[in-house]
Amino acid sequence: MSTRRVIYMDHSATTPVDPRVVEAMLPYFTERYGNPSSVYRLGAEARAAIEAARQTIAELIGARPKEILFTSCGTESDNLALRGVAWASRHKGRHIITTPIEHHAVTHTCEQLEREFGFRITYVPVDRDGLVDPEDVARAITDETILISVMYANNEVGTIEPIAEIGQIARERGIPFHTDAVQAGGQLPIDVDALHVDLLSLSGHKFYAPKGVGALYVREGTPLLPTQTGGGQEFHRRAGTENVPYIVGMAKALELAYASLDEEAPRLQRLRDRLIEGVLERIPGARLTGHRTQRLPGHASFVFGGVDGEAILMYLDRANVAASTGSACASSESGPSPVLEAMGITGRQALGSLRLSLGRENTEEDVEYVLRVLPPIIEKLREFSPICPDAALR
Amino acid sequence: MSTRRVIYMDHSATTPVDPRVVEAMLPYFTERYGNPSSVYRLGAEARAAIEAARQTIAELIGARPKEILFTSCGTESDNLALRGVAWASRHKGRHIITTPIEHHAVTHTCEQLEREFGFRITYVPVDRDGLVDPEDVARAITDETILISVMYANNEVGTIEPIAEIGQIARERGIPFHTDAVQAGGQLPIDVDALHVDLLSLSGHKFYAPKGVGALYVREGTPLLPTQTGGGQEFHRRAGTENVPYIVGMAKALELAYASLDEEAPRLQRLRDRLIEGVLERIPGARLTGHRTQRLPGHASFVFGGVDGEAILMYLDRANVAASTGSACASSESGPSPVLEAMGITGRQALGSLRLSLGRENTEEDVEYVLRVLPPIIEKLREFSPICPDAALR
Amino acid sequence: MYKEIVIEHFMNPRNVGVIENPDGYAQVESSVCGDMMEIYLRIEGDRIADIKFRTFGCAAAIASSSLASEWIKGKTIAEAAQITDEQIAEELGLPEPKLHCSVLAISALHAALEDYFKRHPEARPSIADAAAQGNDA
Amino acid sequence: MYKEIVIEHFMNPRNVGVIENPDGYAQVESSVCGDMMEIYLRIEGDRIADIKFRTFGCAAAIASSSLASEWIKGKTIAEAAQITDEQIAEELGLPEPKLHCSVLAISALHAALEDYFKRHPEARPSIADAAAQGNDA
Ligand SMILES: Cc1ncc(COP(=O)(O)O)c(C=O)c1O
Ligand SMILES: Cc1ncc(COP(=O)(O)O)c(C=O)c1O
Repeated sequence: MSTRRVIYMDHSATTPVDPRVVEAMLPYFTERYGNPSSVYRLGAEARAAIEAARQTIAELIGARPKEILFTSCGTESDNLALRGVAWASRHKGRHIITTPIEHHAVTHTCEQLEREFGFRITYVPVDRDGLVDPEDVARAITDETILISVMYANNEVGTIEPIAEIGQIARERGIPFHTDAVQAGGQLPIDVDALHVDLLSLSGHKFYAPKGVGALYVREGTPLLPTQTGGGQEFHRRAGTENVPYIVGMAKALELAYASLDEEAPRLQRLRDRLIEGVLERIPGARLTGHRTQRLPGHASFVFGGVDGEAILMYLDRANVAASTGSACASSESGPSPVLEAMGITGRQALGSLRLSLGRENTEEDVEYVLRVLPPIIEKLREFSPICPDAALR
Repeated sequence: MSTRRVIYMDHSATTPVDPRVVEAMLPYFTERYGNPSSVYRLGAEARAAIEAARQTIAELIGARPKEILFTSCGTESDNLALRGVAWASRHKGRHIITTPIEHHAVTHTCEQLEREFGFRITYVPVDRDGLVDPEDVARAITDETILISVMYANNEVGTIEPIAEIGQIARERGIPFHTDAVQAGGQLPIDVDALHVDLLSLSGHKFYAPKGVGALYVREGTPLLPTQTGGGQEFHRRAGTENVPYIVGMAKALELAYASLDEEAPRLQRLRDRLIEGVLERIPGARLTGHRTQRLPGHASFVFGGVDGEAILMYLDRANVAASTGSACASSESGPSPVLEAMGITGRQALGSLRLSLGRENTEEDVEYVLRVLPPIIEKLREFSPICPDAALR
Repeated sequence: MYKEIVIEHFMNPRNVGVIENPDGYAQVESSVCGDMMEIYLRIEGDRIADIKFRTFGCAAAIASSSLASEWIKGKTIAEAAQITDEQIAEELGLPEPKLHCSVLAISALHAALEDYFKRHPEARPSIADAAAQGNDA
Repeated sequence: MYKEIVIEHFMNPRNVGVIENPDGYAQVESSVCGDMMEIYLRIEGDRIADIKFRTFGCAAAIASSSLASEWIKGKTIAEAAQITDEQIAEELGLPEPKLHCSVLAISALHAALEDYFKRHPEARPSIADAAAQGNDA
């Protein structure tokens, strides 16, 4: 790789692990390596580390330790929430309400439940800004509804959903409510009671912990059939020898994230706003996707007429800027983004999307650098393009 | 903890991470932290690391890279094998054949399939040594049989099963055959073709990689419905952002294990045999569990009359020896071990089991030390016990 | 998993052994996990002059037996009968899955007292006595 | 994901642009991913004297267009018609999910030639010619 520092603006895809988190994890590889299920001291030590991590995370999101399950990623958390509740409640009903802008971990799981197991899924619409109307959720509820799942903040366009209002409606109707808070974790305050959620997914690698660890909050009394069975770990709800280092690391990372939130969120927001302004100003036909203000503090996303998103990324990469188009996890699927389509941005227009998601290491200079290199890239790509930018914009 | 070195003899429960494995993983936390799905160079670098790891593991077990799926642990590998095949084949039949001595990751998954989803499970018996008779498997097959699952080596008693013979039978009848090789991985040679297996589970933390990473070999053409859905990772068969550091670490660890197998296996075997001889000689009424020779190279397991396994462990812990009674993962369940019961060791007798599983750091001195401290512990505990050792032994 | 007090009682259990020709004796088993306990009582007047036990079980079971025996020894029958498994479990700080171990020790005591009462019906405390004791405590 | 040759063509694509009053023209779209390509041909005698293209698409699509244009320029119509998407994909080392990008470039060429043949039916190579060409290669 080039020796020039990469300007990493893809924190919604993943984050570097914080060195303090690495530090916290290291002893658990070679010294405190006991199996938490073992009765001797090496085991008890590992068990204690896990329970301390559970306590930390519970406190940070206003939950009780028994309500926190550790998983192997955000995808598993989403899968366990959906499949776990669906299976536990399938004799009560087979109707699930969600939105068309969820992460694939939710939508593809819903699709499997529909195709293979006879569930019926209602996708409530979103508006141009990607916002769900709680009233639409209320109207979609039937006697068969056993679960509502609406994400806290969207990964592609950054929009923050009215979770508390939707949660209130779910609560009144007695329907379990899941929110995918993978993008919100460490970036937005989370209080499971204030949000009225019954299940909430987190993923460590979005807040400077490693890839491969997640958590699922499950409110006491929520029906859930385990989807990974075996040993009695995680209160018999998620079998498998615990990933002690990562669990310790995730708690440490979430603690650090929330400890600095009061300074970091406004800082990112300033950078983000500068980035949004600059892009809209300097690039003709650029359009912001997602809500202008009700969005993740470090998240800026756009569509540009006449150019393809991946082509932009490759040019940015050559300029040492790491960014993304739509969801990184979706990059193995081609075609326009279903999230943008749901917001009314269709066809070729939706193919020209760019997401710049800021994080801890990013500075004002980084933003200015991107604002310098991006406009000529778009211009050059438009020269290659048979699509008149103006036409593409309408 | 005490400053005296712990003599760790619980390698079947988990192993310390090899420092060379830590070394291999470290760059992927803070430097090469890209999301493997990202198109820019940081992402491509992570992708390349995963594919190299896949190649390494595939070669070590005689598979093709496309047939290796990375998972979050041995439990997930077992669950994916069972549930994935069961769901994919449920319209063909709902009969599964397994044994009563499988790990809970297999048995509890079978139980859920039976209780919740209408599958029928046949448990073929084992003999006093814990051995499955392939003929019994052949006899249990019906037209409805969609999967056979028999472990390669048992975690509690160390017995190695005749996998190749069972695989041959499964192959002839066209039934997918899964083996849980979590205990065998890195300890016994694995060749998926010679073993005639279609699915094979591995878990990193049994061979000096971290807890929280596993692999599942799936022979091309084996029906498998994904049980974790979302992004397109792992050939659309196991969604979730990849745990790049651990995947790199697991490949490194398995490579190291097989590179040293030719010296390490006989060394462990010598230590094990000395341990077995010594225990049987010095402790009246001690009995070896599992097969005398057809067992894991570092695995020694016993039952002692009149004493409780956990009590032995606690005394050993005070003497700085870490050992286990039955499966560590089962320690949250009480009552006699179903594995020992299946081998005809029942009731209170089965409660007095001890497993000493040797590994890389263990020396002859360690073995001699254990042979010195164990007999007086058993003697002391028998003094506390209302059960006459002799009676307990019959 | 275990507090130091459990380890201490477990490593050095008090009153382990048997009493020849005991005044009260019982052997009980836990239906939960197969643990087993034997209690021997020597009773002088209304007092438990001596107690011995033997336990087959885990650290929690042995520590519960040991602590119970310590508490029981020297107490009057009426006082001893008031000791509860909750008190034992609390004193030892037993984790939830091990609560049944303290139950075992108290059941064994009750069974051994019952054995004594069978041979000495006059010693059985009346319900009124027991209630009075309860109010005293 | 991409080989250096893809990046090179993508960063510096050859023959980008338009030809006023082209002899052959086509615009084609990929049904797989929405990519779009436009080809302009200037034909002199039986030779493709000049070619220009514009592509909306990913790095693979733009690189495929560029490489194809390089290969086509100066070739006879019959020679150019022999170029296959597999050859383009192989030269660029495209990963599987990007194979359709090379198909797009070749489809666009064929469509532009078809456009030319419509106006110049005499130029259309007979099946016999094509077969002869095939045997030559
Ligand atoms: C909103 C959202 N949900 C779920 C996931 C999946 O989490 P993980 O990558 O840990 O599997 C992601 C990240 O890719 C995400 O952005
Ligand atoms: C035979 C066997 N299978 C499966 C497992 C589960 O693997 P893991 O601990 O990685 O979940 C274990 C270990 O506990 C095991 O010994």
